[in-house]
Amino acid sequence: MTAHDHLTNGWDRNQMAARAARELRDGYYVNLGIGIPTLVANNVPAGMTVTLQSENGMLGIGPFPYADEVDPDLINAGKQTISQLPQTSYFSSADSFAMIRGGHIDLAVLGGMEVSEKGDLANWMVPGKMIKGMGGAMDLVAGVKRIIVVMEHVSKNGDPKFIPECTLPLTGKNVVDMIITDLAVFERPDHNSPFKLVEMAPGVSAEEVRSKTSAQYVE
Amino acid sequence: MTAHDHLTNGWDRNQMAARAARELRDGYYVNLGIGIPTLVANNVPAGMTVTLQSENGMLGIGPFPYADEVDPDLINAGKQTISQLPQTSYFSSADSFAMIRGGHIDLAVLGGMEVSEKGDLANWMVPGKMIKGMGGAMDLVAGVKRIIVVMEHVSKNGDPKFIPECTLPLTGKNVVDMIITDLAVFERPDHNSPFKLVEMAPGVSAEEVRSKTSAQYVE
Amino acid sequence: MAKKIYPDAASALEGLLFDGMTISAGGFGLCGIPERLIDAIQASGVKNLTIASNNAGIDNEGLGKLLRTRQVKKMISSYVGENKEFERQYLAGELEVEFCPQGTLAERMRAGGAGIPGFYTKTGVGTQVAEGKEVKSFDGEDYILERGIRADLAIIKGWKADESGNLIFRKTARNFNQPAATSGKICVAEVEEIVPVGSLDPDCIHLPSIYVKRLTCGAPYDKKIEFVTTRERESA
Amino acid sequence: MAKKIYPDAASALEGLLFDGMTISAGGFGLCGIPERLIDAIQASGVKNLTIASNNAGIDNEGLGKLLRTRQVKKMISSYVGENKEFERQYLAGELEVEFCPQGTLAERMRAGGAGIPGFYTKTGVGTQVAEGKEVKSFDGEDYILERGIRADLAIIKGWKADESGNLIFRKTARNFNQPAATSGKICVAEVEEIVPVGSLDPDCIHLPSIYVKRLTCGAPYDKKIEFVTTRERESA
Repeated sequence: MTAHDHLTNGWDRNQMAARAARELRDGYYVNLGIGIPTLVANNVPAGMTVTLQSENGMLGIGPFPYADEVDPDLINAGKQTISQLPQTSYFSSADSFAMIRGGHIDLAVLGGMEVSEKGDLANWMVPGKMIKGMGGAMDLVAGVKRIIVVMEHVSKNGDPKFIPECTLPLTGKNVVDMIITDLAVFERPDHNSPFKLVEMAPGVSAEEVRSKTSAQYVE
Repeated sequence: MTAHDHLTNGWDRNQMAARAARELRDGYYVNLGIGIPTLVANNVPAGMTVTLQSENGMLGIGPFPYADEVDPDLINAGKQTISQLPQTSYFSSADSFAMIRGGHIDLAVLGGMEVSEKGDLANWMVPGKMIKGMGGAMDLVAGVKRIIVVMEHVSKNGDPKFIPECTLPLTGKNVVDMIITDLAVFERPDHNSPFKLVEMAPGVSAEEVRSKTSAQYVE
Repeated sequence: MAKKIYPDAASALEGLLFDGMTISAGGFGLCGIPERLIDAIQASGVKNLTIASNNAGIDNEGLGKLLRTRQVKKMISSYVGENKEFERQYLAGELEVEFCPQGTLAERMRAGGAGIPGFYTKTGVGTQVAEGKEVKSFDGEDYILERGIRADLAIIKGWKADESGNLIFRKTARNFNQPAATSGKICVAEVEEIVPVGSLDPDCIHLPSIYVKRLTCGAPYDKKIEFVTTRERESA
Repeated sequence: MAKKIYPDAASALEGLLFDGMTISAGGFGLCGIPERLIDAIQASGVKNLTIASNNAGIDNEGLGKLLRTRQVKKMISSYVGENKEFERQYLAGELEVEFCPQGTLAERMRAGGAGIPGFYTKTGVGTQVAEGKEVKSFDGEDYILERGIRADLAIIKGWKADESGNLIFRKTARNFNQPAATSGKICVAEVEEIVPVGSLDPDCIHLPSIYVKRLTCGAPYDKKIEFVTTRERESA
């Protein structure tokens, strides 16, 4: 599969993850959410050291284990079995969120249901549906230095997800720094500035992005 | 030296410590202040396990080391070299005071300059003299379950130290549970009750105690 | 020495359980959960429990067992997915749930155990979580006041403990067990192995003995995994 | 990998020092103090420092060196005895001192490092320490509001660190080093030995690598003791 196959569709899930991976820097400590964000781990540039944090108390997440090395005491925040690395350290949930809340994590990549033009994020509950809880998402968006949201540009119904005001209950207010969708990338330099369209997937036009976005942004 | 030698003088320092040691119970975790309180460690009844906490981050303080085992990385809160025990554990100052503040220590024995009849304690500074600081004393009296103050009954000038109101800056308000002096023991069942004279040193009369105490207490 | 070691979970809990009590429980998902103690609480029949725990187990595993028997009045949790009976009771209004962000929950337990009745955090500012909570500004930023949790009882799962109660955890099974332990007026721990005093490195004790008032060995354990994920060995 | 290891304390501090900055320092008395980093700060000539440290060293040892050279504007400490130059400057009004109860100081560092701008504690209620601080009642008891400390720089002393920055302390030399490390916007650590990644037990890391941004080996150390106290060997 080459980029060419997607010229008219925008980026696929893995390409969105790869785009997010371009925001990594050598030496970064990073927390990756469930879903597309998890795929960022497969796209770390060669020669770059990025240490992944898992909010259930681990720094230095390794790959999934071989079948004969599965360990019930070694899981990630998505409750999947994982492996450790030589530089791994373990700590309690209290110490883990002290790290997160205290601003020690350089970057978090999370999924989103809605992002508002002011940087509000909604990704934890849909009214009327069974509430499962926010897990660590509210702590991550409040504490981590830089928040990237990776999500489809529009919902299954074709509705924009980057919108003037979130309609769903918020995960965090004015917390998002960058949005990566299957169509485009929006970024803002600080939390007082509007988002700017900084990049489009191959074959996607600024007009298409405009037509599928109800949020205000700078082009 | 027998108790008889002191019939007319009340208890000596070691006897005061021994009296404080009678408040220990098997399994207690205890913090001992500098001075007479430190001597309590020598008076733990045989067969009783009492674990001593040092607020610089240690549970299970051993005796002073042999000369050839002195370790600069192993000191108590008085900055004296000590030794470890098989059940010793080390932790940070933050974790140490979480333990103290959280009410996990059963008993603290501290020195005092003044105790008021309402249980206020002053033991950290004398106005006009160089202030060295309160160290961990304020945390101990605020957090530990039971506070025993061990002090001379009167000052060098002969003034009472168990008084209606402290004249010196407070270490804690309404924090003392028991007072052990060279003459007598005062106790109260809770922080809303007055102190009661519960014991006198051999040869000390209730009248002598009364004459050397300006605080109100129950006899 | 005052004996801390009990032959089983039921005896370790003897005299500690009462209807309407609050319990802090360790564990993340099914990783590091105090399963023997949960079984003993189930068997005791104690009711109207308020349980602070990151998750609520899954159907018939972990705290899911106490939900099934209707012993739980309220859960304080950050995530309760993967649990049909929970969902049924919650939607029917039979079970009260206080959703608490994961880091706030861990810190509330730690604070309760550290004598801190309240602390300010940025987590949840401007969201439903902030409703009814005091907001205070520090250096121009808003924070909300969260309360420490002081439970009547903490139940935790450790890996090894020495006979004096010093305890260590293994890998990510440490999680909420450490803060939960400190948040209880009394903490009962189950471990996989009890070793003689002096066997553990004093520089590497995760939970000093002062926190472990009662101790039982629950081995052997058949630890459950929620999602087994593996990779293939590359052929040489 | 991004290199964290520097050949000496001076290079490890390069570009981080500026007049008027706030520094959190580890150590208790002379135990576990970052002496190489203190020496390098002295040599740099940086001035008007505010230093949060439990103690202020003794004359010409530890932070006492920076007092001697008048580089310190303000100390935030719990105990400053055993230091004549400190006493002279303090009594002459040349040095500002904020006395902070030891546990409150440790917690303020931990809170600053954990993103908690303020917390309530019973420590100091009704004393001089409470003056000017907000008092709040929780469950009928009064507590005072204390602020987290977020320093421009943390300087700490560890025992061993691996090349990625995972660090362990030894015995009571851990003390304030752990909370001080987390309270700095950047933390520089000196250790007695740097070991290869994988040499330390991942279950026994006292300070995960994320906190250690720069690292230098300061060995050999000639550690000072304030009060040598010993016991006699009983004759057999």
